Amino acid sequence: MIRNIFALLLILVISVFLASSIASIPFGTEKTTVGKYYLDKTIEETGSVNTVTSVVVLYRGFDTLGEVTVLFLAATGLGAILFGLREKRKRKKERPSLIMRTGTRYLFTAALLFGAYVFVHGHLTPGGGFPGGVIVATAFLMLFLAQEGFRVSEKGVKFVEALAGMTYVAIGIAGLLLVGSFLGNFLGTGIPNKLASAGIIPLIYITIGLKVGSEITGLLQNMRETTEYES
Amino acid sequence: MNPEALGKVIFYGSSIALFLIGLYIILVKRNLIKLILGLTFIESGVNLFLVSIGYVWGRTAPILNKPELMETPSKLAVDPVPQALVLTAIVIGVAVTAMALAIAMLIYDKYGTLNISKIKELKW
Amino acid sequence: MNPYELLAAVFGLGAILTYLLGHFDRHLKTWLTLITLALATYIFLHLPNEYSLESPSLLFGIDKLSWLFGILTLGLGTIVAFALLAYPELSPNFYFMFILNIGASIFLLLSRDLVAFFLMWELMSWTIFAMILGDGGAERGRAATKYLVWSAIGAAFILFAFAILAKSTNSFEWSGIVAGISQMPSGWRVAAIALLIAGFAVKAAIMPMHTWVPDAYAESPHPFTAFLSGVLSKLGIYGIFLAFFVLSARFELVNMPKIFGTHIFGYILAWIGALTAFGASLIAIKQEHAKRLLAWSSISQLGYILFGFGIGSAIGIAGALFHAVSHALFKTLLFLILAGVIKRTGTDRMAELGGLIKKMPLSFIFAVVGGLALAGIPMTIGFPSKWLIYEAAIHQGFIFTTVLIFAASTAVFLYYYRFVFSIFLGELHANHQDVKEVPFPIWFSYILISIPIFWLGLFPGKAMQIFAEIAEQFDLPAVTNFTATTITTPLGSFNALIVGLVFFASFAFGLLLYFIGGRTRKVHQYDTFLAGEADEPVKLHYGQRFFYFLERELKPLYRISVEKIYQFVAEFTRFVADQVRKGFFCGNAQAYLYYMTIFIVILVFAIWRIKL
Amino acid sequence: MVSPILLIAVPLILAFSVPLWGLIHKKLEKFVPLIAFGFNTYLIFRLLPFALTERTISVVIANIKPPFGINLAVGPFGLFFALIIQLVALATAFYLLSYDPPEPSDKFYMLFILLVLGSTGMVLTGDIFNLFVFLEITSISAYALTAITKTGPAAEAGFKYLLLGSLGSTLVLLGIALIYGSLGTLNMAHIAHRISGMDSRLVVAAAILFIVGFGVEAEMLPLNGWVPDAYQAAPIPVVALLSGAVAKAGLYALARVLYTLIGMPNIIMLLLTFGILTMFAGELAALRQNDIRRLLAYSSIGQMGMIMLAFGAFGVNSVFGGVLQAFTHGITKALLFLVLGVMALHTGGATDMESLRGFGRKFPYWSMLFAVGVLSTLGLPPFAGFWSKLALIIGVIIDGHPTYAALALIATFIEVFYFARLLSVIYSSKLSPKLVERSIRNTTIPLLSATFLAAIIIAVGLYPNVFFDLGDSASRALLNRAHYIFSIIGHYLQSMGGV
Amino acid sequence: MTGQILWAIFMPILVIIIGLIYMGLARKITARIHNRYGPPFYQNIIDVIKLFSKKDVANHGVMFSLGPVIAVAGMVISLLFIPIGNRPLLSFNGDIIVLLYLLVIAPLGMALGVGEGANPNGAIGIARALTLMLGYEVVLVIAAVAVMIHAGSASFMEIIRQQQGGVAHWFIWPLFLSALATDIALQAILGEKPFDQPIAPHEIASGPMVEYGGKFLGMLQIYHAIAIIVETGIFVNLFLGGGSLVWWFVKSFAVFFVALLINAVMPRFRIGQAFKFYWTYPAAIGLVGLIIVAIT
Repeated sequence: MIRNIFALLLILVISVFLASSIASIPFGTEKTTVGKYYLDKTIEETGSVNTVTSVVVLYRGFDTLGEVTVLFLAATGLGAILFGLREKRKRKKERPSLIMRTGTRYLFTAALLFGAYVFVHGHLTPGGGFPGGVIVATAFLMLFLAQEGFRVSEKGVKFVEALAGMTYVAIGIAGLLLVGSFLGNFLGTGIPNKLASAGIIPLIYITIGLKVGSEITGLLQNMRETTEYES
Repeated sequence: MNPEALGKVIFYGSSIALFLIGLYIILVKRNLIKLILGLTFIESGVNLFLVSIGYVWGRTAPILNKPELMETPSKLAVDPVPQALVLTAIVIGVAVTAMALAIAMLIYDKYGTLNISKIKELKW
Repeated sequence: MNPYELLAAVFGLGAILTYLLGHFDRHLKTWLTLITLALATYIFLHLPNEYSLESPSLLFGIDKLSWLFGILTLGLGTIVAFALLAYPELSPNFYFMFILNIGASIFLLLSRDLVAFFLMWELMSWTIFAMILGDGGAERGRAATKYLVWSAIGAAFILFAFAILAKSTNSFEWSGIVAGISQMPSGWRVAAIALLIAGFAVKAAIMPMHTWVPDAYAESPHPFTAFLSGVLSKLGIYGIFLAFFVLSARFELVNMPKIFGTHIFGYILAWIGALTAFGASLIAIKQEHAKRLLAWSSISQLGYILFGFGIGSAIGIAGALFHAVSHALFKTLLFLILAGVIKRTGTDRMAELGGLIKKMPLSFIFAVVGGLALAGIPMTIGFPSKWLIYEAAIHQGFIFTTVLIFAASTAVFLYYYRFVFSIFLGELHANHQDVKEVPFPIWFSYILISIPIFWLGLFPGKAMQIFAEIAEQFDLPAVTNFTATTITTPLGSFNALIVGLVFFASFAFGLLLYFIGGRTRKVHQYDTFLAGEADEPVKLHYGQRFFYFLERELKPLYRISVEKIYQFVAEFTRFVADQVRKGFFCGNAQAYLYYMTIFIVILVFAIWRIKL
Repeated sequence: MVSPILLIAVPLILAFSVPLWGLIHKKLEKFVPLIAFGFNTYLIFRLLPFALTERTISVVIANIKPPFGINLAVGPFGLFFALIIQLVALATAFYLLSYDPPEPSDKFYMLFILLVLGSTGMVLTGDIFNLFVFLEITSISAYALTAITKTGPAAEAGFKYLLLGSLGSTLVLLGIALIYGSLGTLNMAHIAHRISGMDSRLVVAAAILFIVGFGVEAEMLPLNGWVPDAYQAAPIPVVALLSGAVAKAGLYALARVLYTLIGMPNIIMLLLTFGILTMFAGELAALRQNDIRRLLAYSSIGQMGMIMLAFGAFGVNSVFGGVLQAFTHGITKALLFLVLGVMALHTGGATDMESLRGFGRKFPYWSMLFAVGVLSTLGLPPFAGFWSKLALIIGVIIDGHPTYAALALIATFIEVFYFARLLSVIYSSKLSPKLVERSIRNTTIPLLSATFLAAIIIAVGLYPNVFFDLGDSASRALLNRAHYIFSIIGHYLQSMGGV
Repeated sequence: MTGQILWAIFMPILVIIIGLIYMGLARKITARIHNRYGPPFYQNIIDVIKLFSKKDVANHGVMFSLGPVIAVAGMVISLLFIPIGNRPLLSFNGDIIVLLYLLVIAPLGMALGVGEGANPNGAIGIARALTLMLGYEVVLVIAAVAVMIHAGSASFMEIIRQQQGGVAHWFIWPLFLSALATDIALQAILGEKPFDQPIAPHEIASGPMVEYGGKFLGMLQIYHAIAIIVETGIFVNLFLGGGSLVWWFVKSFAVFFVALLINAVMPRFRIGQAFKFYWTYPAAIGLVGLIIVAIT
């Protein structure tokens, strides 16, 4: 009880602190030089109409590389920590129904395709590598749920994510070699609103998509095999 | 009440609220899972704040797939940077949460409890 | 190659070689040590005046003072190393540290800027730690720890003072500091010099910085104790000399309040020195272990030296330096003798020794020699040094401190007689019926040390010459009124040689009386006081609590102890430490989250200043 | 000049590639970290001559000049810390050759590489949000590595670390949001140039958030509850990196943000107080500690406090001492922990004093290395620690904070006490029953790596010149704010007609 | 010069004889005070001759037999350093402090000899003597320092010169307290009651002398004889202004006589009490005197 009150006091102070410091930040008005520059220059510099994408992949591509690394970390760390936990306490559960099993089989390919579409069109439409990858992973999730005993091969997942990640960095280094700066755009920008445009953005998004997809799949697999039998 | 103040109250206020709720959970709850929830609350509060910074009244998403947008993008589209940042931040948050959950599972496996005040094998 | 670099190289290579080859042969390491020291001495005697190393910018040089102390260090170091020939069981690490330590001491004496000085000081300090730790018994570990903490405290004082000096004279070289010190704000200057003296006092075993000394001396390897007490404590004296005369001799020019013709600073020093000499010698009286007895005696003798510095007059300085030299000589001798005794009998508890004069006559003779010097009997080096100090004190009119000093030097007779009686005289202990005389290297080192003891005792003028040169080099007042054998002060004069000759004349007179009387017959010691009625040996050695009636009377004095204060500080620190450890790092993650939040709140209140 | 970006790119690609090596042959995995950091060290030494000049240059990424693109701000200060990290990483990676990591091994190596990579990125990047991303890379891999042994204590320590660390980095993100919200830029130089125009209370708020956020990694006083636990539970090589790389990176971030971004002397001065408090907390907690790992952890806290103190004194001399101390502390602690790891091999994993009593009698060379580390930590010649501690204390006094210097010296008395006690236990004559004659594993490789670190310590102690020059240019570069701003976004300001 | 040398050879003999006579007189006077008849005043001379003519003396070793020799030698040399009856021999080659240290040689040598005798009584006697010495040396030094400061010199000749010209110039008047303290110290220096613990016959069988017989004992007698003259002589020179030969001995006997009277009527302190006594009252008296001197 005392703790709650004490905590509330602390929080009160912090709330005052945050509120009155944030309050001095203008809302809803244009303030940024950088963002303005991006909006104006994105077409001619990157050829991608989706400014967010161009920012994510090109202007702040380095962050995205880090972001991918973080996701990779999560997957790796999870795998590392939960390793060996899965052999414990298996319990029987009843098999999923026929409808689910067949339905998921058909849906699986469609989901894969949709994911691929999303991350290939990252520079044209909302979405991009991360959502695309997650959609791909959802496809596998369906199978995990529906097909009992279904497993993706560890090696395969590893292989894909490793290769995708290396490709990403390799593209970056290629930029360093060709145009003299890491992740530099060494392809033409092309015509806006066309699929084959925006230089290396689609390539990067493809690698990201694959990587995210495989990582989250592996992650789900790790989680699944430990948690499924808890309930 | 002018729109800016209103926006501040709604967006900033709600993000601060999220932040504080998370903080309260962290400080008061004993269950690891709840603590992790508190962390995610805090993160989402910060993310909400970050994304609401970039908003500009009466502008549209920064996807320049319409000609008029192509003309003067910086007059019509909102600031894309915070969105990119939030994208990154969200992914990072997911990663942290996943990691936290994994460690929590491990702890439960070893200690058989999720009560943080009972997990004091390392001390002094 | 520059001689200085050569010297450094000799020490470094010597140490490493000794360490590496020391594993192969038991005696090789000692010989290598001796070679190293011999080479070092040769180079040391041919050093040019100045040498500067660019980066890290270190400045070295040699002058009379460093020459004097350097000769002491190298000479006694060599002699001790020679005695080490009898200790092949010591590990190569010890020899490594020993050479390193001597090298550090030499370069300490040669250093001419603060960084070099501090570098060598620290090197010298921790090598001593390593040697005390040695093969690491529990007691030795405790003593070594105590020593290292104390020397860290001393080093901290020195470092702090150096930083202050460097900051306010913005120079790291002695010359620049000496030049700039008179411009320093006087508060800072006093603080700096007081800190320096306090820091050096730790190594010089001045009360109240002395508590590490008895333990360290008792636990360090026996031959090394001689070096530790004889030479290394003198480095602290050297530092005090620099701090007090080279830096603050100009205090006379600046108007400090004066008492009895010396500025108050010196007066305080004199009091500290006198109290150290007095208290330490009273404590020495009641020791049961010979090593601790000599340790306390060292503390008291070093007190004399500080007292001489405190007087600060020409005679005082000369006397203090002289006493530094003589203490180095006779204390090394006494500790070496004790080392020999321990080597043969394996103990230094005086109650378990006794009667060794029958078995080790040589050791006894040199114990007497060392004792005469320690007690300051004329004809040995011990007298002129003490005599100068007394003359200076009386001439300056330091009445109370003089009385204390005299009392201390009377106490010397007590503990010295106790030392020599309960080790060499009295009844021979049953276990020691068949101990042998100490081996050649050890007794030969006795002889080597005794030569200067008598030489300078009969011709003190030789030493006075050097002191006069030192004094004039730092433009201090100098004693000039002396010949090779005579020293004359405003109070009186003393002719060492005549005293010596006359003593031998009257000794002849005594012998004459002896030969007038009838012949004597050697009888067993039981014949008289047991009327020859003891068939098996009975323990009648009066070696324990020799002065118990005196101890009984001095109890109130013994009750005063700084040790208690240190104990309390240590206890308190431990208490706080446990509170921090158990209270703060309590192991509860949520508590840490609380700390974090509270920290934010504190910061908010501290720098962000809430206003609504 | 070779592009410093490779310092990040090459280890990254190698980290991604670890599973592939594993697919070829299981043994190959453990060489990947060695390759990565061997290459990095080579690169760093190629860059050193540049680090000796006081220039800071911006390495643009994706061909977009700052402030619009992300860039690496490669200056002496950053390179100095990168050097520390790479050296420790190299030694540790070499140590790994004989270390069999907890399963799954490939993941362990990836996390290991990424940990170093993250801290390297932190000290090199010139973009605040990018700094945040690298902070997250570092800390997440650190969480994972702390818990990777999958024992109860490991999990507990990892969770504590994660709670504090993630909350801290979220606060950092909030601080970034505040700054972006009012300045609309993320490039550090740009922020530093503009910050004078920003509402001062907002700046202070951001400063508070940054201090708390980075303070967690920098082991600052109330935020370092995780340190002893993590150091005790994590695998030894990871511990070496925690003190050698992560703490240093956090410290760098703290210094960079406070000096370059915020640049308010009165806020920087706060570090004096935090530093001294941290120092006392660490040393006092270590005083009665019997588990050597934990003792070293506490002493690491104390040392970090000392460095913070130096950075807080806000002057060239003290910062000079601070960076030197950071170097020696990183190397020395890594050495101590590696040696301790091998010691534990001889006692069946126990690291408390009693079971290591008399270690020095049986294994003289190992304990000699350990003694080198301890003496260097105590600031004794002829080891690196002497110069750094000397420079630090004198610097703090010369920059006008004698009181704090005196307090720091008092704290070091405690340090001397427990380290002397530790040495006397290790060199004690009576042996602990737990000591075994031969270790369960061949210890030549650890021997080499520990000798490598000890050699650095002694070499720097004997020839400190290069070391001094590096530290000198590093400290000047940190304090020279205008030059940093100009050399990163000078062209942009000119194009805006600024400057 | 030759006269000096002759005097240097003759004077010790004279002093020995006179000292032995002093001892004889002491026995006589004490006896009379105790209402006994007592031995003739030349008894001690006869004793010494008898002791020296004894054959076959017990001996415990070299140091044992060197002890008495050094004792006599030490006393003789200190005798040569104090001017007797304005006849300075070596007084220019050493001052009071030198003398104070020369005075120690004799007891030290004797102590070493006794030590080799390995008789606990002897050792205890030495321990007591040293303790007593620690007691009275302080008092003596306090007084001596007062004299030196007052005279501005530490040389006997200078001090005596300043006291020339009649009783009024003796230092005993300006330095009365110091003189008093010195006299109390003298009681112990002479080994008279109540400060004769070192040679307390009934407790430790006359301590140091217990092992010595025959010529050794004779030498110790001689040593004691010289000691009496030297020790009283110091007082005479410091406070009673020296004087011509006859006067000098008269004065010294007067000093000795005072000690005798006290001795005759006093019991013996315990050694601890004696030590404590010296560090309290006489030391206090001396210090007061010293402070007075230092101030004026």
